[in-house]
Amino acid sequence: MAVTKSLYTGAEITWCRLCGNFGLMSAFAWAVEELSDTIPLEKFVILSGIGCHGKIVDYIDLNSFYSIHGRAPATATGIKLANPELYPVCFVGDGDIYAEGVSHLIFSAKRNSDITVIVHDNRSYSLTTGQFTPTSPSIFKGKSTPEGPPEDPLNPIALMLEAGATFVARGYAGYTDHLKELVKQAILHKGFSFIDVLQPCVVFFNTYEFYNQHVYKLEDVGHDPTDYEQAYRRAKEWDYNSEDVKIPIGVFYKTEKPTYEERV
Amino acid sequence: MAVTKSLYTGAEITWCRLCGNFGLMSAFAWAVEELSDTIPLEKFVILSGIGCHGKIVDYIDLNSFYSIHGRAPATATGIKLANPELYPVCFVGDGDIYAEGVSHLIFSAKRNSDITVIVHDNRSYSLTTGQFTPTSPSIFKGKSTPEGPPEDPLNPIALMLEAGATFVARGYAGYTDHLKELVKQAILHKGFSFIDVLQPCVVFFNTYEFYNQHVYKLEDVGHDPTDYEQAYRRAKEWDYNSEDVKIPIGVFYKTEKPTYEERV
Amino acid sequence: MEKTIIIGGKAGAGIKEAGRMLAGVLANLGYHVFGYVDYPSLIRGGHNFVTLRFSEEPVNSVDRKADIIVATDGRSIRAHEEDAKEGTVWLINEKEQKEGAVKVPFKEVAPGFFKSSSVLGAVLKLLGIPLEEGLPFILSLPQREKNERIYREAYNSVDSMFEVKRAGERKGEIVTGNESVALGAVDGGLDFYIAYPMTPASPVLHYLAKRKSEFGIKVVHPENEIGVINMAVGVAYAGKRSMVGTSGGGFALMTETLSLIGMSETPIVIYEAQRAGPSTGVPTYTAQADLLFVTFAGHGDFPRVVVAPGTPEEAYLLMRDSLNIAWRYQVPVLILGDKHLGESYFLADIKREKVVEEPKLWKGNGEYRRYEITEDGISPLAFPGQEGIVVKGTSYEHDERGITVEDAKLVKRMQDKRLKKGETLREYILSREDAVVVGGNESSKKVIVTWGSTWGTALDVAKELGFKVVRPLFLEPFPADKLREEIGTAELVVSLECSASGQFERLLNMHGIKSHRNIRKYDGRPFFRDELAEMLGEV
Amino acid sequence: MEKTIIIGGKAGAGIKEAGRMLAGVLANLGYHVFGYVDYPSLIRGGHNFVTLRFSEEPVNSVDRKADIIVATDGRSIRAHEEDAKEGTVWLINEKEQKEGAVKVPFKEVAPGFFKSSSVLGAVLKLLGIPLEEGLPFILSLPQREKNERIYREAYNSVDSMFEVKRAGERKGEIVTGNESVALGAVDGGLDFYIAYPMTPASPVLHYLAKRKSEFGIKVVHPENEIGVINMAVGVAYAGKRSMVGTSGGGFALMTETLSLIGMSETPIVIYEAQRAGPSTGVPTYTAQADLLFVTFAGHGDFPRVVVAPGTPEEAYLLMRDSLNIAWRYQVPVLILGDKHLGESYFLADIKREKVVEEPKLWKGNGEYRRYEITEDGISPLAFPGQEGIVVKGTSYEHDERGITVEDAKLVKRMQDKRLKKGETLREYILSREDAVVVGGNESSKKVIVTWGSTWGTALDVAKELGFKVVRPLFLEPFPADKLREEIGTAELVVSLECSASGQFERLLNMHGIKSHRNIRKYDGRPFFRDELAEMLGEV
Ligand SMILES: Cc1ncc(C[n+]2csc(CCOP(=O)(O)OP(=O)(O)O)c2C)c(N)n1
Ligand SMILES: Cc1ncc(C[n+]2csc(CCOP(=O)(O)OP(=O)(O)O)c2C)c(N)n1
Ligand code: SF4
Ligand code: SF4
Ligand SMILES: [Mg+2]
Ligand SMILES: [Mg+2]
Repeated sequence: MAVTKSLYTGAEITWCRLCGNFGLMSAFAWAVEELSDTIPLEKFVILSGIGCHGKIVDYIDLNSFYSIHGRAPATATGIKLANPELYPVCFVGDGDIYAEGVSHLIFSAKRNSDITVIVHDNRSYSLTTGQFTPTSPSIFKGKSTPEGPPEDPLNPIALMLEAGATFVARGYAGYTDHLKELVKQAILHKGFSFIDVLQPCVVFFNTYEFYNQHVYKLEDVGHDPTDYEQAYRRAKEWDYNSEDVKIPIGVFYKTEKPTYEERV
Repeated sequence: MAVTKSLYTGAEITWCRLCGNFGLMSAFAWAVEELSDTIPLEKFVILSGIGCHGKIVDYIDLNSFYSIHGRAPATATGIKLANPELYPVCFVGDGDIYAEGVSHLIFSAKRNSDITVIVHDNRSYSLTTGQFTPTSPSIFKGKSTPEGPPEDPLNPIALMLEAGATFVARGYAGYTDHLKELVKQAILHKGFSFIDVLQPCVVFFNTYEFYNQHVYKLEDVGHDPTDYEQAYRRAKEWDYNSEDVKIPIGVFYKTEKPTYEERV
Repeated sequence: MEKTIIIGGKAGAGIKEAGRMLAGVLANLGYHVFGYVDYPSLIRGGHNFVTLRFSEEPVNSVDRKADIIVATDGRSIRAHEEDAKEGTVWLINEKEQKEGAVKVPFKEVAPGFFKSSSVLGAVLKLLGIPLEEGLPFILSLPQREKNERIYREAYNSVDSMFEVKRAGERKGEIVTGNESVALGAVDGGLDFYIAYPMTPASPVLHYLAKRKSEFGIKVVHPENEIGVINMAVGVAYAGKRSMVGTSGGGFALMTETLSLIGMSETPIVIYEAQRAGPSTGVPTYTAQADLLFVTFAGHGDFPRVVVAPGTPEEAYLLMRDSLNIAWRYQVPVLILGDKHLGESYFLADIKREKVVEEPKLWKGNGEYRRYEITEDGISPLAFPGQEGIVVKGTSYEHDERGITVEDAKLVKRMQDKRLKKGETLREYILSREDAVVVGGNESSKKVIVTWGSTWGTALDVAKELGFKVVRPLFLEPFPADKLREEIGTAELVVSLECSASGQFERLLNMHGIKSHRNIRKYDGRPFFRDELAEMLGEV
Repeated sequence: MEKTIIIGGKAGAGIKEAGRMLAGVLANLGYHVFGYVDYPSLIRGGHNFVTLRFSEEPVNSVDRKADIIVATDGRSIRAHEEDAKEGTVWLINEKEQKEGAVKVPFKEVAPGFFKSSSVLGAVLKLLGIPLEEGLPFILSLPQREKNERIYREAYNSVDSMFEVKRAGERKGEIVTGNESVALGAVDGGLDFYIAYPMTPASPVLHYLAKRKSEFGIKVVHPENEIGVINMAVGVAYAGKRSMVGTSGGGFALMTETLSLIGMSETPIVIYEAQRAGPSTGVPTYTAQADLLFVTFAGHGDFPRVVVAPGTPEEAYLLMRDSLNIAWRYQVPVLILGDKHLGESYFLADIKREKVVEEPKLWKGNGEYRRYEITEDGISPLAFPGQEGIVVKGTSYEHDERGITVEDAKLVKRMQDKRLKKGETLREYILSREDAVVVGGNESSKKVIVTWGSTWGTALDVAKELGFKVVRPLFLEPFPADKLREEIGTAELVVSLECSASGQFERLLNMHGIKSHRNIRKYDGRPFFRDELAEMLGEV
């Protein structure tokens, strides 16, 4: 059990042992607990796509909408429009939101809808037993592409910067405390918040070791998240394919802009 | 009639008088004629989305597939996969491909599918009588948003650079000869080619005067289209909203990469 | 006095406006009037026309053949040659030639309104209607002075050939089906209208966007139809009333989410205005060929309502009801309209009244269960944000709390709950007085069975040909017994529809109702009165 | 000898592999065998199981109650308590406790194969099957030495309790419906398989992706289902055979393009493997509740074929035919399968043969017209790239060249052409010998009418209970007359389906066929033989 008792529904957790989703869920639950002074629990609404990641809404005892594949951000936008006091947080997959639902992701960012999107980026369609996704590297030999993907990965950080997201971060499910802080900032940020979470999938793409070796924190190098140019350069340091580079985690960019809910 | 007799189907042309689509069609027909030494006419397949722009396939007497709203690039990819000798050219709308079909656009770029996408970017859903699109500026008061769009425009040039397009250009329907050259280069380019064409819509967004005043040619300022950083900076010069800046047209970026058809 | 008038001209030349103003004048004079609007898919040029029929008796359709043809350009003359009959009066542009035609200086000042002013002036004079009757319309146009001058000039350039006198009190307002849908939604408590542009549903979007402050609603235009419907789901989950509008192709994109709506029991209203398909088809023309698609769309089994208004009054009332039904039963309600209902000009007397029914709300204490199993299958609603409770909606099969289940017994249990809710819903729909409506010669043994907007023409021919007309307002749940009752011991049952494959007939068959003949039209045009009379004459 | 064996354990522990290997051994011994595969939507842990039934007589279904239950973990013991009957033999993990159970050292070396080797060893010994019979399967596993050691160890740890002797010649191979679909496609001339992953259709994607070089095809996995189907359209327009595979939710996303396929007359095959809905539902379980959706999906009227195989042989043949039919008539062909057909283990004798029929090709000179109006409604095909001609496909209503039309007469003309083509297609389908298949006691007055994979269980109970079983292979065009003929003067007609709302029954009704009773299952599981026998006993 990766959440404290009060936040746990009691549903059987069916993630694989050591799955990165545990770390991600802990970080979120921890963030919610720490935020609960400012944001009452009933103001959270968590949403999810379909995939291993999606199961998180069954486990956490908060308002939730277990959406369909790729659509959570659209639903979250509707929720926020209908009741601006709520805090919608979408838990989505890399297949889910970089492939099937990429249009909703881009437009949520473009609109600066005041929602948070947390991507369980395991770089695999895992619940469907391991096909390549838009962030799978060339070395990923999935069931639909046994010789590796015939296309290069997307860089979701850069894509979100380009689409107009006002809070753009990358986290690592292996660093729960660091991720917790990102989640808190994302939720508190007024406007569209995006976190791509590097989430090892121990069955189809076990990346713990790789990330442990390659990840570094933007805070540690004095990155200024208010500087778009810097953010963009940092975003480009890793293209989700190379293996011989350092991977920055932390907040790439943060700015203020009127939200969609204010403008509609 | 904006095409020479041999390329004209004889279908009634139902664009408004002075519509930017005439210039765009002329440029394309002209390009095809100039290319016909290298590329026999029967090797062209033109595709389109739904909108005023889409009518072009009814007018030009080449192989064509009049697709549905937003899907032309996916169909073009299928055509190129099935017969790599063909040259699919998609004529799409800004509503069509930046809204409805943005996922196919991004993935065509990501894959470097060897097709050409030409966007009739009139920054309006015109055939449906004038609603705002992803490139409409704040001053555009459309029928669905009489007070102006509640969101800022996308920058498709920057988006396509980010998505991995290997040929990225902007043209202006008012400069037919310049556009013709871009179209030729795009078609000859091996890999995914993208041209955002500034296309004035005289009914819903008449931008001739604005573009005439603001447009400048990248060639004239010594832009190096092989330099991604430069391309990116030039792409960012105009955000599709500002009115007091110069708007570069020409080839922003061009590079070589294996195509999807080679890799699948 | 009964006359059919065609007004034709270029798109962008104000033809629709001219037709609507003329309908307004006739309505003010106490006439019944119906206007058919015909336009191709282009913005300027081409050929648009409006056909108006007016009479002292109710009119719900137009004839093909016109008494008066107003051709504001040369193309209109050619286009309507075959719509003329003996004695047809032609008003043509002064620059054109046609034997016996009256020439009018239709002003060429594009776009739009000036030409509509000259049309109105000329036609009113021709009909012998005083100049003052047209003035209020002209004066509400932009650039009123210029328009007034043009109006007067055209009025004075023509001689009167008819004497259209006042025909009593004004019977209603000129409205379109789309406007009625929009007003019905507002009066049913709509909070959010969410739509992506698509003919012929877009006018609802435009109408509501323009008046959103007045109506106190939000109007949202997202990136595509999938975004639309999923946003609407979010709004409803959070407790606000949402509705979407689209046509067949856009609806198709929503069908995955329709199934989610069924599973998550989210109250959503979908307005589907049919147009001529398949695919892009003939996008500005009409059809009734999405019937089976809409009735059975979405994977898996879940209850839904499909309702098809045939008049603007029904569009208003059923739309208003739809929001209440969606929320009472937590189901998707699909309003199936079409271009003919949506964009034609009707004379209607809509009595507006806000009717917003409170749904079954959770008033309990303790643990809230979103999918509580109850006797009628309807679980009490609560919304996120309420202290102390957790609201879990889901696309997966689930237990009462909304947590995923896969166990056979639990799966069946929740399926049974939804079946039960479907039964409760069915009982309600079938018990409605208006589940089936009838008209025409009600004691006749010859019965026309039809649906949706085809009602208008059916009604108009029924009387003269001695038919009874029967029409289900609800297509799902289907009021088969009521329909059978109304058909009774008919000797001739004719089903009538705008579908090449006879979709309505097949739906009737599914419910055990057989017609002896099926009349189908599928050229994008509605049935015209004279045309249908002929077709029925042959039966 | 007839036995039912359940093998249960954690996902990732090789349960499916164990079941399949055991089925293979039994098949090699000349037995008929059928395997039901049950797994929840998770990757590791939880509880999976396979139920195998084998017999000297044909078997097409399993019983709920098993003769042997192999529980490789504690959870499996609890999960299958209620599947035991008197005399059931339990094989359990040595670390667990259960009275009277045989203990086996099921090796815990995750993931997968080692455990399947120990299961196979223990079960073979229990059944009295020689160790050598299992070896070929074990030796084809990865890490063969380790697996062989484990296999032998398990074999030796158990005592034989049955004597399963050779039952004659081997009758066929163990295959799944999905594999049969894949092979049928290849032998029908498939060039491109395009799909986005979705249970239970994904195995076709994986199977073909792995063997694409061997089969000389391309396999493409695009960004989403809308990309999938539109890419497939491009491939077919360019003259290559394409097919897509998905389940209900993915199919929903394709419905806009389905209508485009109808309008543009593009030959496309869609494999839709149903699972338990609505919405995400119970994604790894089975259902037959997309029937009406698939049959009527897409806006507007256009011809299509819906075909539902019930066995792997049919899946192979009908899939192969589907590609030829799609190309002969230039229509969408929908193969409606389900998880039960797709993922169960069947013993099948599939005789592979490539059958790729040449479609009606344009052999003319001069101007090519893509939508030429012909007597049978089928326009000759040509593809882009051919010198001197222009091939124009379109989503709009069009003239013979493929250029947009809006004129009423021209619209009707092309609609009529497609209707005509639909008639030609209908004649062909209805004339097929196999449009309706029958089984069971063919002279009985008690008839079960069913479709798709439910056939298996129906067949297995029909004989013992004296029922005839009748099943349409084609759902659209629907072979109503043939079906009626086969039902004949039955005194009892029972329709049987996995749909909560009785979709098949409603389709029967639409075609004038009434059943006296409808048996429905909708808990995600197929009908089990003992269960169905009981249900039918009550009729
Ligand atoms: C429309 C649709 N298409 C396909 C699927 C099948 N599907 C379920 S989960 C999934 C993969 C999800 O991958 P990802 O989003 O990366 O989630 P993960 O399992 O890796 O957490 C897919 C394709 C679906 N549920 N709906
Ligand atoms: C799925 C779907 N949704 C909506 C429409 C309606 N539609 C037709 S054209 C169009 C607008 C096109 O705008 P754009 O692509 O910018 O083309 P333009 O008319 O400006 O050239 C829309 C929304 C459609 N045809 N299909
Ligand atoms: S398959 Fe991968 S992502 Fe899914 S639960 Fe297991 S480890 Fe986690
Ligand atoms: S409406 Fe605009 S885009 Fe369409 S034809 Fe007219 S000018 Fe061109
Ligand atoms: Mg993933
Ligand atoms: Mg546009």
